[in-house]
Amino acid sequence: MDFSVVIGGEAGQGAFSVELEATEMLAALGYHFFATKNYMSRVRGGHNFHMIRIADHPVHALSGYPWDMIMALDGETERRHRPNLREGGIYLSREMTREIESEARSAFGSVVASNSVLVGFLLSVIGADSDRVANASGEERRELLKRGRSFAERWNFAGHFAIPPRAGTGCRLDGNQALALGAILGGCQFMAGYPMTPATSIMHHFSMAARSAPVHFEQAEDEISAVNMALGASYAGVRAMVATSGGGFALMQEGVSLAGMTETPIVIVLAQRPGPATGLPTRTEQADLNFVVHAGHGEFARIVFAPGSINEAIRLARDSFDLADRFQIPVFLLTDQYFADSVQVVEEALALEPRFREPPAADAAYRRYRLTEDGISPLAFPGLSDSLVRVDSDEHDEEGKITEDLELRTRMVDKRFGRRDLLRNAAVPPTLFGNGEADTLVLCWGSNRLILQEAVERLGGEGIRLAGLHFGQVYPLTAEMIAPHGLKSRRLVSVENNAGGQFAALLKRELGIEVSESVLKYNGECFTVGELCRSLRRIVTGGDR
Amino acid sequence: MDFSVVIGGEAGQGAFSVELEATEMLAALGYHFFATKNYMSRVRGGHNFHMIRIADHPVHALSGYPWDMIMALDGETERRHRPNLREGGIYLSREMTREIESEARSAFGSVVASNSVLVGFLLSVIGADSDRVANASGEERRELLKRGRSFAERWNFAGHFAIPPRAGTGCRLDGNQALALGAILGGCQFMAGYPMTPATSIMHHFSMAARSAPVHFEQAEDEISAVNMALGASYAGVRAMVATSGGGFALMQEGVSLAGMTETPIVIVLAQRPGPATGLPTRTEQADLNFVVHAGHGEFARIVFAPGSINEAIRLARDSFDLADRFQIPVFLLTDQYFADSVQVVEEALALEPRFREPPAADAAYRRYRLTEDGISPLAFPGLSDSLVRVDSDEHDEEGKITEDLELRTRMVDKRFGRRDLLRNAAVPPTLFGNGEADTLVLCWGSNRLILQEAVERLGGEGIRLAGLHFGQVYPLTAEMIAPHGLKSRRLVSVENNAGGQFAALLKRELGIEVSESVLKYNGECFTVGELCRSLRRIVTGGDR
Amino acid sequence: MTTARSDIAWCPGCGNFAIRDALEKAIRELPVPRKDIVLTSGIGQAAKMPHYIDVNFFNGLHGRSLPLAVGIKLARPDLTVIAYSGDGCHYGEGGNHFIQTIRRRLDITILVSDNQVYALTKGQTSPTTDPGTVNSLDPEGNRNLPLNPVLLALSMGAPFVARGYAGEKSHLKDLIREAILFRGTSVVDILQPCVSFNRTNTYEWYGDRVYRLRKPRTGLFQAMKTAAVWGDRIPIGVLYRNEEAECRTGKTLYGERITDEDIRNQLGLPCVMMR
Amino acid sequence: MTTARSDIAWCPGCGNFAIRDALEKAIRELPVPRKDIVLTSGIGQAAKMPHYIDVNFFNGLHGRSLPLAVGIKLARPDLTVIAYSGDGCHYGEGGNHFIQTIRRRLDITILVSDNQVYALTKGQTSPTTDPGTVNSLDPEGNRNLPLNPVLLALSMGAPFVARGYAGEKSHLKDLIREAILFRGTSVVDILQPCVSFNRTNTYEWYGDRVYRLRKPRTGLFQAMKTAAVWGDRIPIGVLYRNEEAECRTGKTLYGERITDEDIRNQLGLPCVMMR
Ligand SMILES: Cc1ncc(C[n+]2csc(CCOP(=O)(O)OP(=O)(O)O)c2C)c(N)n1
Ligand SMILES: Cc1ncc(C[n+]2csc(CCOP(=O)(O)OP(=O)(O)O)c2C)c(N)n1
Ligand code: SF4
Ligand code: SF4
Ligand SMILES: [Mg+2]
Ligand SMILES: [Mg+2]
Repeated sequence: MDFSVVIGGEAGQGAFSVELEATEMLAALGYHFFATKNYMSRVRGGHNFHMIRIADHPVHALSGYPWDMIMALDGETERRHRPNLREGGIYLSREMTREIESEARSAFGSVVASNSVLVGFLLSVIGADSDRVANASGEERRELLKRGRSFAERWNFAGHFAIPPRAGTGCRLDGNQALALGAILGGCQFMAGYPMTPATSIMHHFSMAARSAPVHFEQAEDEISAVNMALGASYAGVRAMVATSGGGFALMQEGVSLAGMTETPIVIVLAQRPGPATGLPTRTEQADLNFVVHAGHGEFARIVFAPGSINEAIRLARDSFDLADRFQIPVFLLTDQYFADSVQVVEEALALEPRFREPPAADAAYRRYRLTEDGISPLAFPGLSDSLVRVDSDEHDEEGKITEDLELRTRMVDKRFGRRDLLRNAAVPPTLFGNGEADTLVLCWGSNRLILQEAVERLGGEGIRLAGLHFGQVYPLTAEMIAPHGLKSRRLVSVENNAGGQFAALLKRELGIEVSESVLKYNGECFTVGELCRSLRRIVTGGDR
Repeated sequence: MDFSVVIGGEAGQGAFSVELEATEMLAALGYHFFATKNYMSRVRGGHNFHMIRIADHPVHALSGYPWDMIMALDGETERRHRPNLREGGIYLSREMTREIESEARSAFGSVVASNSVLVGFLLSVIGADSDRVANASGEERRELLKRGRSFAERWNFAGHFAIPPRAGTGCRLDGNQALALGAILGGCQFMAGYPMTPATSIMHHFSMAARSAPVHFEQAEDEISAVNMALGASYAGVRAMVATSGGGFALMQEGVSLAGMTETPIVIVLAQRPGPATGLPTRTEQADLNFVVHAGHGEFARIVFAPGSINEAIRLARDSFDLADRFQIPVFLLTDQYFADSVQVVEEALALEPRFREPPAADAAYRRYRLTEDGISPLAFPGLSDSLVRVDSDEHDEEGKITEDLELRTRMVDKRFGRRDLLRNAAVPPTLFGNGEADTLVLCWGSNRLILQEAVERLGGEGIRLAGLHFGQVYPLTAEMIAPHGLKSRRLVSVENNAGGQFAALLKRELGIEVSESVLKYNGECFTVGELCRSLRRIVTGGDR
Repeated sequence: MTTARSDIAWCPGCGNFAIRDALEKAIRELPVPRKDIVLTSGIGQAAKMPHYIDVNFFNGLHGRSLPLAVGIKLARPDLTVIAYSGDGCHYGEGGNHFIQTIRRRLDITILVSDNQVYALTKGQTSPTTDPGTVNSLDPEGNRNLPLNPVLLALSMGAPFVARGYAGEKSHLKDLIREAILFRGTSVVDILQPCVSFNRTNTYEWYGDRVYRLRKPRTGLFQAMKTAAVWGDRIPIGVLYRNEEAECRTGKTLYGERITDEDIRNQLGLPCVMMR
Repeated sequence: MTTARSDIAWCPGCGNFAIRDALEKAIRELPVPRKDIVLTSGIGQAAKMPHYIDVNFFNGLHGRSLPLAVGIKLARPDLTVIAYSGDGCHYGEGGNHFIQTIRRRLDITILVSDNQVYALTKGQTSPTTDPGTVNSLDPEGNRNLPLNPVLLALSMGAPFVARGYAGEKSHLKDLIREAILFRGTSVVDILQPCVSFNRTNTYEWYGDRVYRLRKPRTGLFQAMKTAAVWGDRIPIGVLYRNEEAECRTGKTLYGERITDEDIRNQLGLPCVMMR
């Protein structure tokens, strides 16, 4: 049982509230669900739509057309979505939602109340138990939800798509919440940022934590300032991060290079949206992989993660701070609007112990850039001992003083750049799913993980043998990471949300692996499982061409 | 006959003036020569040294140790350079230059005069005809040069390394002069910039032109402003450029992306110096290739040139403006401190006709982003007709208005990014030199061209068969560019001034070509012919390991 | 082509509608054809303005409307150049350009929809937000001093500085026209109620406070004092107008040819060691 | 470790030597151990300063000394934070940080070697260069209005604003000490002769003009008037000192642990649509 609903309306009309409240209730009631949204870069008007998928089994992607139900809060919804309604699906027309609105207004004194009424309607359609609904909802909403149920009953939709609640009480999080949570678990105590879609809510969740936890969010005057503030905080001893999107990340490039030169640990979240320039600010894309892998002038080591699930996002975000510290490098978390805006339930248990960095010891003979065997010098922070901590963006000697000793220069490059070998050994392997023996292996990275996973499963059900491989770490790529999966002897297909097939090209450069086909999408929307199945089916059954 | 001299001294002491005056005289007298410098990031003190090579045949690189002559203006010169003096070479000790200084002071009332005396000395050592010297020099310096000759005679060095002047009256230019000249020839009329070594003198030469020519240089408050000013000027109808180095280029990233999105022609010079961050501001490196190829968020087309000779720099700089216009893309000129600071004589004739862009026609139905067959929309400029010119950093429709039509989005990406195919057809092929049949082909790009060329010749003289291939265009790389050179069937060695072997990696990604060895140097200095010969000899005679 | 109101991506009631009408009228009253006017803008609600006015435009990057304007004006002194954006764009991300553009003394008009909030990104603190204001990224309230745009412009030497208010449309139209016609850099900070995110500085709030200045202050320090007035009373109008200030004009570039002589001059320049 | 004069990469006669001595003495007189002092700087001749003083330092990017200082101060309120750089760094490339850092009301000291030139890059126009000055990138002379740093700082609300002069070493030392001890953002613009590139604003030139203010001006506008004095007479000393201005302090972060409860709170937050 698998049910997909779309709620369409103008910005500011309430569709988001419906989604938010519905997912809250669904989580409380123990439903498996997945929700995401598609919205314009404006505050009022236009046309946004919110999609919720509810099932009797874990779901983590959009299924694809047709819709089982459509709720229209504006006229555009009819035009845009109705053609995609399944036969026998429920269409809640603008007239019907108007009726609900006017009843909400007369009975509860506000149109806003109609949002909860719509949620009550939805819950009734999927056959949610009315007592459990009443128990799970707060006092204030109980009546409203009930009213929604009456509408469903009146219009004969109650229990029309009954779905049993089969999930435990999992954690409900969107991608940006997961990243902020992971950061806090990783001991991050300082974040600086400048609002930018789709990264802003990471800052929001971090600044909310600051109300009671020992963390601080500082809104910077621009992204240049943000990254330099974070580097200052990190230098001073506090784990630090920034989050931004393409244009803001462009402004951080010099700071990235500064992190590399000064070996100052930092975690940088790049939440991708379609570019170039301002592009489509509220849509999704995966076109900044090349940009982040090559960010900053000069040569230095880095790690780039691209989590594909809530759990992985929490884990990689958390670990990023340890890795940034251990290797004294910038660690990047590459995500996107689709991931940021998708609400998912985590089925597995989360490791929720916050980490804490033990204060390092240093004495008066301390040298920040001491040349050591493995190229990593001990970290220390100012004011905690008699040691002075000196850090320099110029080429420097072991003490952090400017040098123009060219022999030392070479050693310092080897120190900074040579630690790539250490990073290789610490690489996080990709995740395999589907039929491990299949001839065709489909590669993906970042937010496409769970879409592909379901597509591979669905095709498997049709008898199309496929395996999928998801890279949560996209840089560095090492031979060891792929060794178990025999990439050289399989037909490889890559799936990416960009026009250039950037990951496939990186794989070729780094590991000499060549994909034979790419499934690319770059209109600003994520893949759905259905559409990915169609593309992969065509590729696999279309033979070797 | 081949003579190399090094002049060492503290910053501000006059070594640069000696170089400048010497190369002026050498050019006037018809000598083949090459000069470059090695200096610290300070205004006074420290130790800088200037190297001039004079020969009876064209020379365009440093020969490498040993020196034939050393002129010491400070104590450090003795320590640093004397061990590399050839047996029988001339050592002009600090005591001797002091003597020259005090004579200059007493005879001409200024220490500064000693610079010319030193030049006179040098000219005498290479046996320059005294009458020709007197004719070539201005009135004011005649006496000083003569005095230098007397010193040489007194100390028995006159004619010690006699070299016949065999060059015609070639043009003497350093790399940055060539780029500024090329830009002006290309019809560039606007440059904005913020001082940054080693790009500043490009701005200087451009702003000097502004005194009489119809061009303007504007010093911006920062590099972000510089690139946006240039885009504004370009939008308004005037060919425009910026020049900067790594850190400044980092700040221009968002502007680069804006150029890509708005299809505004612009030429961007990136003069590399060793990074990351501030690095070694006055030294050389080629470590920003990856950075420039992937500059800017999002996906759009670009060209990257990396000239390797004065003539090529003039030509590619000039053509960049035509190409930027024709394809409505950013075109990059990737150069470095070594190239900027090297003074060379151009043996071939230069094409010195300035170009001029005919004003495009447009009518009231004009749409800036009209969808056309090849993806290129006609350019027009505001205020020249009734057409309005509308340009937008958001995804836009044909008129330049913000759109969130996702189907149109895909077409616009194809328009911007799809023109890569047109660029491929316009690619500038690499230059082959040496033994075209040799098994081993040595690849290089940018400023290493003439160093490698001489190394290949020198090794050829030893019976070591080698060919060299220089890429003046480093992106895009196309199969056609390399087709004539059979790269797949030869042993490939790459020579780069960086630690990562970035060009070799790009070649692998773009063309599936793999080099078997790389000669890398990243201490901040250029290669010398001698040292490159040693590395290549080792590789070639060391067999297949 | 005129823009239908329904195509405008602003909220109903937004102060920008009135500003747009004022700007549109001011442009109509100018002795300059539309084809010779260029609007530059950054990113934000305000920065969408050019899309709703029938002139040339370059809607660039967030914070970067001014360098675009400078480049356009220097390349084409014949064009009338207006840089339009919000408070976040002009005073936040673009703060450096705001102060440095004034120093360039070009004939550019800087217009700001100052709603004291980052509206397009949904309500965060801007450089002009009141202290203590709570929002999604400032749950404990804004701790920073707000910036006074008109005082800042005066201290940077701007020769024409004014404050307008979206609620006083025809006064605003006059201000904008006067600013555009002024020969030199002119700054108009326009108080713009944002009905979606600014619950403090509303039409009512301004209605109680705003008053018109009869004529520009004489003397810079007098103007500065008036510029600093903010609270129970908020003056609008031209705060300062310096007729003596010299304005810099670029030379004609477009259509001019580089000559062989220019090239010869260029070849004669000495190398320099100023990298 | 003390730095030998010969290791210092400045020109003989450079005003920075005197400033360094003044700063060194001021630091010696502070009731703060050196290990608790951090200097941040950008890039330029002035920005090399931290290398010649025995304290912690972060010598960062050109123009970015202030965000570093803000990050350090917020992360570690226990540290004494001083941002040191030149006029190009603080007022040019870093202009936005200069104005916005003042708005943050943190206890940071901003020191500027103001030589009215980009010295390290060999003599180009800086934001404080006199109009008409000719140099390698300005062969026709500087056309821009110079920026008045102290007036700018005042208009942004800085509670402590002073001007010092390298030629008045002990006066300068006192100014610097007072600025560091002041609780709040303090700005000291230090007139620094550059013997290599500034042929106008020399020791002699200053010697004829500089005079000491007896005590800070009372009142902001009085201070602004004094700040604007520049020409035949140039006042040095504390221009403004506002004891009432509140200073923002960050909370203790270093060594504090995030608790399980913090995580539980975090899990309870609703999603938001504010990307
Ligand atoms: C480099 C960059 N950083 C951040 C953003 C996101 N952004 C878009 S508009 C905006 C704020 C706009 O505020 P303001 O200029 O006051 O305009 P308003 O929407 O209030 O009219 C921000 C932060 C961006 N587009 N680019
Ligand atoms: C992003 C960037 N742009 C340009 C430079 C080059 N640069 C280094 S120092 C400097 C000017 C320094 O001027 P100022 O801050 O006044 O210091 P001074 O040398 O005069 O003491 C410039 C432009 C740089 N290092 N980084
Ligand atoms: S959010 Fe505010 S500024 Fe933006 S359109 Fe709505 S009312 Fe206007
Ligand atoms: S160039 Fe000027 S500022 Fe730099 S060290 Fe020399 S005198 Fe001082
Ligand atoms: Mg605003
Ligand atoms: Mg300076």
